[in-house]
Amino acid sequence: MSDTPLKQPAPALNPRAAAKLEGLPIIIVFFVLIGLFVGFAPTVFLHWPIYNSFLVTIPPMMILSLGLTLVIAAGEIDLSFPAVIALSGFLFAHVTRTYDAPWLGLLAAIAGGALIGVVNGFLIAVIGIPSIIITIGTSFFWSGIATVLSGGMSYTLERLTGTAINGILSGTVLGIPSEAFWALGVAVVVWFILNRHRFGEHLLFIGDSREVARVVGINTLRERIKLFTLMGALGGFAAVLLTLENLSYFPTQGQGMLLSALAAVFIGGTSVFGGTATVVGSFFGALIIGMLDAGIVATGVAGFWVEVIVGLVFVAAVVLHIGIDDPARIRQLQRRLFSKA
Amino acid sequence: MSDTPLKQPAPALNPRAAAKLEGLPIIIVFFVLIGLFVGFAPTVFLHWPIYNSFLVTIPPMMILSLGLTLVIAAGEIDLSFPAVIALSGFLFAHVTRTYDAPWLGLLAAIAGGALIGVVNGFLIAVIGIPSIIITIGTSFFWSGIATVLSGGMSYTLERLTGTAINGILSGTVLGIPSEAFWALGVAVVVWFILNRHRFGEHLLFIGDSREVARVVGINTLRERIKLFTLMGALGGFAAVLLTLENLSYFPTQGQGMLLSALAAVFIGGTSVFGGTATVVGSFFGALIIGMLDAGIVATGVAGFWVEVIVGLVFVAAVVLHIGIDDPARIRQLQRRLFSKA
Amino acid sequence: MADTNPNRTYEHIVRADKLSVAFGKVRALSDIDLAIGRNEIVGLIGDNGAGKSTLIKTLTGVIPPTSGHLFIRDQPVDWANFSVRRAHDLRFETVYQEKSLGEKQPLWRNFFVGRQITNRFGFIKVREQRRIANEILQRQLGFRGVGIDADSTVAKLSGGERQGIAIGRAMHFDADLIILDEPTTALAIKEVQKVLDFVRRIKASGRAAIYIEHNLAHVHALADRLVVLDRGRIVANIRPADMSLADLTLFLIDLQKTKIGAAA
Amino acid sequence: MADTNPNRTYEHIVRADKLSVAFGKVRALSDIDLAIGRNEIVGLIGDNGAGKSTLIKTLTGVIPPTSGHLFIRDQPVDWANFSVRRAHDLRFETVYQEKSLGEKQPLWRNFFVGRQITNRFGFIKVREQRRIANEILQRQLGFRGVGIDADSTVAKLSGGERQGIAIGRAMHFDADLIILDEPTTALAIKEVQKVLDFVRRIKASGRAAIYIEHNLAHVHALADRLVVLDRGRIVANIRPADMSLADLTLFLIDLQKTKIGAAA
Amino acid sequence: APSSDKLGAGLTMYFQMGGSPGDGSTLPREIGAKDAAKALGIKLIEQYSNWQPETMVTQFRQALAAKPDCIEIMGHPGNKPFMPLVAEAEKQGIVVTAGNVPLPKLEDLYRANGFGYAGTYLFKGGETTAAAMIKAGNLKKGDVALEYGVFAEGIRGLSDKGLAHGLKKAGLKVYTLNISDQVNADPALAVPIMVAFIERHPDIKAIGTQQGLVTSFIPQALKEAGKKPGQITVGGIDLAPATIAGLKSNYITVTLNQQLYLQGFLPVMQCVLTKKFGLEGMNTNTAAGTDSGAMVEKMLPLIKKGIY
Ligand SMILES: Nc1ncnc2c1ncn2[C@@H]1O[C@H](COP(=O)(O)OP(=O)(O)OP(=O)(O)O)[C@@H](O)[C@H]1O
Ligand SMILES: Nc1ncnc2c1ncn2[C@@H]1O[C@H](COP(=O)(O)OP(=O)(O)OP(=O)(O)O)[C@@H](O)[C@H]1O
Ligand SMILES: [Mg+2]
Ligand SMILES: [Mg+2]
Repeated sequence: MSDTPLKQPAPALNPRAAAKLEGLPIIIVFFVLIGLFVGFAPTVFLHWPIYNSFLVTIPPMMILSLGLTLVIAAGEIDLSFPAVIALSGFLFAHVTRTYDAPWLGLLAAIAGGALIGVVNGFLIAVIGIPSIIITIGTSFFWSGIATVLSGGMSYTLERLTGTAINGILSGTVLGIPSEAFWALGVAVVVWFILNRHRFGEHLLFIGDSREVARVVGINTLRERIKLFTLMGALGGFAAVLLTLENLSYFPTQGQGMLLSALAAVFIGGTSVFGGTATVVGSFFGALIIGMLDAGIVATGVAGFWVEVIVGLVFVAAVVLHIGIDDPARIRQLQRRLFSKA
Repeated sequence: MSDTPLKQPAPALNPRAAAKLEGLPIIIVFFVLIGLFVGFAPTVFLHWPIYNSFLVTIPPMMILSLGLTLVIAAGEIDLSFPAVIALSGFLFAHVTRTYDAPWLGLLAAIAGGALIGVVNGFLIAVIGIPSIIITIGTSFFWSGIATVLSGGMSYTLERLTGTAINGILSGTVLGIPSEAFWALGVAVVVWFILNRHRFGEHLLFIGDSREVARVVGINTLRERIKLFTLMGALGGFAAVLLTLENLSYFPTQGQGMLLSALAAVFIGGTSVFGGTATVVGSFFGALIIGMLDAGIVATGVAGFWVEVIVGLVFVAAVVLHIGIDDPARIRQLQRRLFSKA
Repeated sequence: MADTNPNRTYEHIVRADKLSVAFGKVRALSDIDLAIGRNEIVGLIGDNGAGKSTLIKTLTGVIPPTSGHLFIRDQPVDWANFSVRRAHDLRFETVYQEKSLGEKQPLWRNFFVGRQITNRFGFIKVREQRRIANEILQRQLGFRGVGIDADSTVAKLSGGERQGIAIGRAMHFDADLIILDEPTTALAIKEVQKVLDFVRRIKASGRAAIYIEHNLAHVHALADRLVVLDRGRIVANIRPADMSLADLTLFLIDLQKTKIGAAA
Repeated sequence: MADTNPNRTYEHIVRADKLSVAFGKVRALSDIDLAIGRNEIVGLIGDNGAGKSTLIKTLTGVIPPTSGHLFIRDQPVDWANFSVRRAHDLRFETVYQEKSLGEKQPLWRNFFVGRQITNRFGFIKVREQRRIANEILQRQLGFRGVGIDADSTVAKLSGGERQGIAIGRAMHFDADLIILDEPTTALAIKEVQKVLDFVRRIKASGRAAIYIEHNLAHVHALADRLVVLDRGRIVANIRPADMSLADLTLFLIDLQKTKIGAAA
Repeated sequence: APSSDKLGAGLTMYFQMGGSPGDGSTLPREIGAKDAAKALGIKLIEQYSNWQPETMVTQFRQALAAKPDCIEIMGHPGNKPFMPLVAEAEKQGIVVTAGNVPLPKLEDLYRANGFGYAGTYLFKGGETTAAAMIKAGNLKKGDVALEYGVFAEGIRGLSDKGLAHGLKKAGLKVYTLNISDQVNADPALAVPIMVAFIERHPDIKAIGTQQGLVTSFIPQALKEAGKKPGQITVGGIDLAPATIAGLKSNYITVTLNQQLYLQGFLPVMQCVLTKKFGLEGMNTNTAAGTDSGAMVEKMLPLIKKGIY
């Protein structure tokens, strides 16, 4: 038999997989956006302060997105994190003011978030209620509890000015807001959990197919309870950062983050269907979502048009992302449109 | 060989499937809730006005839930319907005021919603962007457009008092608000589409597995574009009902419906994963979601506790639903908890 | 658009001309030339990953090719208009190797999806579909006892039962070309016999078939011609009459050895 | 908790006592009594839907039984603590019939999931896992050419390639009982030979196996004992030495005829 | 005309509008600010926070980063979170002024640099509404009243607390209900809740709220609960179209007129006057009192243009 067929391209290792940097498409989209903003609003985007403000305001939302990335990797969803932001923020503010013990407050906030997570995890994994519906329910409950406890009052935490906790969680290091370092730290940890730890691998298999996960010996109940607990704890931590950043607790805090934190994950390229997820994508997704509004306002777009332009840029970014990620799809599309003509 | 093994229970037809009324569990949950409300607030729930007000306010949200049921059956999601409510509501109000042609306005509203749907469908099916992310983007865009067009102004449509359109879409028939009949009509049509029409079957297969759908010869592109168009058109219709009901248009209308309409679908028992859906479930789900708040207020709960109780009842309803739907799960749970002890 | 009227006379039911398919950098098929006669049973054999399934998916409109031409009933096919639906209309019937059943759907839907029995408004005649599905289940497939009927969902079926459903579907829709991708996979002996009988009936009724199978005894006994695929190319065309089963087996094992030698 | 230390001596590696499993009203298994010796190869045969897969899923902790007892290495098993994980610890290795691979995951994860090579904090030694996976792929499974390596995801593999991966995984983790549920399904001849060789090696190395297979020639040649399941019950225990392949085939076909007669 | 001959030519101002574009209690402010910007030739950049205090702070940071000439902030987050940020702005010579909710401490500190205030005094505004209700509806000791407000929203809830306080002080029995997020976003959902409450408390004499759009839905709730105009004394806020209709039909008794247009116009003026002439901050209470149906009638043409 001739051996010509053997010469057909059959690369021993997939060279693209190796060369492919995780999240590269979204990173490109991010820099294209920055480029556009610099082009349209150089007075704002060529100076440090706007970046400084992003580095202060984006971290809490980013930490939520990172946690959500794990949740979505496992094929689940969590819509209760705004309630965690409200309740844990209150716990932090309350403990800080009542016992003058901000570190204890931090603990209380994280524990409170974790508690919400445990309850969610129990209802989802053990009782078997789909996460998308039950976390709406628990979200009502816990944000109700937060309002009852706080009486709907705002609290200021001025007393924390100059304290260690404020310096460490929300000061500056080399002129860069420390929140940014915390968010980066969480991102690195979450990346390692997802890509290098047994727990993360279990989440990926659970998200891929719960049946397969069971068959290969993964305790899908325990892992999912752990997952929601972790998500809750991260929410608690984000709540403290948010509260410290403003040195005040607002009872409505976190409400506006529901869509943005989710959008950050999905724009980053994580699939809704579970089984795959990109932490780098969520990281840059959070940056993009966090700066979109302010960037467009800075370019001088007027009032009512801001939302329209945000929508346009958002859609364009997603399409660009798809285009870079999978050029074949675009070619196929061209072919299809062309063949119709 | 002995023929005893043949005597083992092997029912020729699954008697449970036949006897099982679609959505029975959620119907039971609904009546349990009504029972509770009557028990705790007889002065309110034994009189007509509260039901009348439900029948006026629930229909728009219910129509959205019914459309979403189809979308979710196909394994997709649509988060842009609040934008449809804003834009289509504006179109209706604008055409009605400018040309004094409310029926044309109705047409414009439905066409506007359908247009949004076509754009969504194109981006999702042809470009291949996940619906959960792209409908967030288009939602920004179109609600921005609505604000720009309306200049952010609210409109009253008092002039429609006593007109035919008002009577037909939002009057009363035999003392029952006509909105209720329209919602019921949409429910029946959607039920037949999903369960009896070729289009609905295609949606179910697409939601079950897009790969399988392609292999059995379903045009997954065209069907999904049709799906989002239908969803948009239903949103346009809901917008007109809402605007007529209030006899005024305001640019933020629909924003609060995002979570409620989704919750109605999921509480009704439709799975997030696509491939199965229950229209009856969504119907009663919408009723439950629509009356929860008011029902709890009627029992005399006041102040900040309302939200807490809403959360509790919500979770309890979902757990009850699961329990009725699949008693085996509860038994299994008991066994598991018991064996641990 | 080609005149592919099923009632015309023709020489080849399907003919591929330099068909190639690539997935990214993986070339699954290279320059395939293959013609199937009106009443020919062609056995397609080859190693795992040789490209057999890809070839039939291209012939039936599931995967568009990267290049090449296709002729159905001697008429060229316009790729832009070719689809699974179109292949159905052209009376091609396929049992795919991978799952082609909607897991969560009842069997009566799975039998008719894509070709529902509807009234003129597109509403499905559920009772009729259910009746026919039950008939197929009981008569043709002989599903007894275990509690499977037209309302059962696929998710509950055992591996073999699923395979049976897919074949039953293909058997029900009368076609001129029937393609079977490893149809006996996971079937119990009696079920296997039924499939082989079915293939024989295809031949007897004057129709054509492409039959993919790793069990050489089966293909060798049934096929008029064996086409051997190896890493995306056709490497042999064998008439079973010219080569005994034992020789065929040796030939294929040799072929693989050659490859290993060449690859080293 | 039973003393199931793998190093104790024992008579039966696994023994089921009146094991029953019901799914709702479907009784998939009724009062199964089955004992597998230390170094016995048991072939499990029966019709589609007979309950073969359900039986081995119960033995390996995937499905909890409705009633009955299980003994592993002669020690009773506590159902509350029995799980796939525990079965792994007890050195049971299984190739399930249905998919047991994470479709979107790379092969190096699929090989080791559930039993990752980690440092003491639970972090996976990716390089090591990847290296071993590549070794298994190339040496044991002989995947050449087609561009499959440890980083490929399962979704891209052909049907036979997937089966190969699942078997490779079971082959790598040394076990006392190896359970194979239709392992040759969709495999090309050479691959089938490898699996059969593998089963022979199990026997030679003094371990036990349960081997489910519809191809009677294969089981008849390999098994020490054949257990026939019919609609959830064990209806025959046959030594291949006592019954020729032809007789066995006839016996099974007769069995089915009896059923049809009884059902009618 | 070239804007260069206008007083504010070349100046840029960031302006916190409060809610979302087009929300009834934001639009007049926006129109006022735009009109002033046009008249004075100043470049206006609008920010919307959906009434979320933390977003207001975030957006102030972003405004600061753009180094404009002036920034208008809203007082909802309170003095504390703004303190360091305003100090930073003042250091850079940016004129900061406040609206809608007063920030007295910052005003004290920076009045000389143009830190002014244009808006209501929330608690007092609520009390004013309560007083008008008591007068118009002859409310007496022991009468049952509902105050349906955004109590859970920190400072924004102060107006509702003021209203409740005013009614309680007069001896009424006041129930409070919190406006949930859903209702806040979609006030039509308030209707069944109010119907339920009215049915539960058939002897109810008064309903108060300080949420603009909820105000506009009270008439519908009353109709559905079978109440006649004037039977229940209703006090609300703002002048959404349906509220005006309600005032005309007498379902709504009084409404607090915050004169939102002024809350938009005045801060822009403040900016220009301070930048050009160094004038100090001015403090204006834009909500001196309530409107009734008769008063609204004559304002109608202006209201239609969003000037109220
Ligand atoms: N969608 C796809 N994306 C990437 N590669 C694919 C895809 N489908 C198939 N391949 C690759 O193309 C090659 C041919 O696959 P194909 O399924 O046609 O093999 P086959 O001959 O049917 O094998 P088997 O006998 O195992 O079913 C394989 O190497 C496979 O990995
Ligand atoms: N999860 C389940 N729910 C309901 N019924 C089930 C389930 N799993 C299996 N069954 C039923 O139990 C019976 C036995 O199934 P099983 O998979 O054990 O058969 P099998 O002998 O392995 O068949 P095959 O040879 O086709 O693989 C079948 O009738 C099947 O429909
Ligand atoms: Mg194949
Ligand atoms: Mg099986």
